[in-house]
Amino acid sequence: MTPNLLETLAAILLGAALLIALVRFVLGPTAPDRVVAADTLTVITTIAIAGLALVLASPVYLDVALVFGVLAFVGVVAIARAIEGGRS
Amino acid sequence: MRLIADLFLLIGSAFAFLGALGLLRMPDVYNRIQAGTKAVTLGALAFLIGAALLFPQWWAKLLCILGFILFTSPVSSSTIARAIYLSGVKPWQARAPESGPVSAEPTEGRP
Amino acid sequence: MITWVALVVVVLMLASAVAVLLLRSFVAAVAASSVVGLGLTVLFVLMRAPDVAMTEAAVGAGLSGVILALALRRLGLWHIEAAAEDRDRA
Amino acid sequence: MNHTSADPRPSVGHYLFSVLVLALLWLLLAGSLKAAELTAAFAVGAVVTAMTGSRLAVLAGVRLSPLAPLHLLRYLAVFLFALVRANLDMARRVLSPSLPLRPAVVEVETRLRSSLGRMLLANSITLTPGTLAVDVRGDRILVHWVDCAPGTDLDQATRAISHAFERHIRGFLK
Repeated sequence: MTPNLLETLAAILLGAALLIALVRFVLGPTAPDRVVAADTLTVITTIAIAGLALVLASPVYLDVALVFGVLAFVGVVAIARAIEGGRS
Repeated sequence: MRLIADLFLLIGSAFAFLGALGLLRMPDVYNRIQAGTKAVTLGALAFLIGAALLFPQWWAKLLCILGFILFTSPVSSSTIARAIYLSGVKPWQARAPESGPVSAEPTEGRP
Repeated sequence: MITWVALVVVVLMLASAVAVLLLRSFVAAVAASSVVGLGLTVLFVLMRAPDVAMTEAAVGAGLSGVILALALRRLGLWHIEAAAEDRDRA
Repeated sequence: MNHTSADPRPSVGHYLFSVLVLALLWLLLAGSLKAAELTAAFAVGAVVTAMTGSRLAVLAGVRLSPLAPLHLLRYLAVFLFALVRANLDMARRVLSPSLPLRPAVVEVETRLRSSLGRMLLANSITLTPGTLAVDVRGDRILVHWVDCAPGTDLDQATRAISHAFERHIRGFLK
């Protein structure tokens, strides 16, 4: 599938969203800021993988997006629970 | 048909962009969680609806991804917020003293 | 277009990989390593290897974060107060 | 996570409900309706339900009545409307140069008894305009509210934040 103008614009916006969340991740002053930025990056990346499945026109990549969403959620929750359990 | 699908895709990525922008501009952790979670979740909703309009034979798997994102994204952000709150990070207050409500703020849970 | 997407993803991975090395707070370092796995997944999707991408999504984004989090919690290295010196550096 | 709400024992209907939901999930992932897929779906649903067994107490909050799907649909409509409104509100706040924020942490009271219902209510609060559920303590939910008027008390906050959702959630969860 060749992308037209609107789809290219959507892809550019998604890439810009990734980069802006990355900026917050790099300069976020405290550790919780970085965890929140990583969480947002997870969801944006799930959307981006679904978009890549559209570009490559193959439903196999949707499975990747599904597995990614499930397990990244587990990772973020593990980090959050560990912050909570590890407080002194 | 393709035009409508493209509009949904564009709205979805625009909301994802706004969520990232909110993540960058908000002053403290709680507001960042709010901006990020809400906007990115609606962005995922619109983007996946657009994808389902573009490739109608994929609707089942797209519905799975959508349901999963709608279900887990608030859970993970609430968990992070709870961990941060329990470890004693106080919410940011506005500069002006008359707009800082202190009556409803609970203090007994802080370590 | 694929090239540009790959460029964005490579920037993402490089920045977070450097962040893993430079960050003092372990919480942030674990989050950064999970972001590296996230970028690697997109990179594998771009190389049209869905099976490798799925494995990387399972291991890199999910399980390595869980294992690192549990290990640091067991070792007692997990203090949110480490964020304070992080704030001074930034 | 929340030990104060004691979930009762699930009934046979809840086990059947669990099997049905798991089979539906399997069919959605498989994407076909052949006889083999149907058999596999219900077999896997039954096996997983049997394996989780006693932990299914979470599901005991589901109300198994014929009107429940109707309430679920109405809840979904209210929820989607609130989600869109929340995002327009958040976009206005993010894009305005002066960042109009009055954040505060307030408490909200809920009358939902089951932990599943409280979780769904907290999820809805997180995704609606300007609010973020922080913690659940007994029947109080701690909420971080972006635009809190000074001197808001418990009843006002409950009415403003959670009343609409709770009315609909009570239709299909206890």
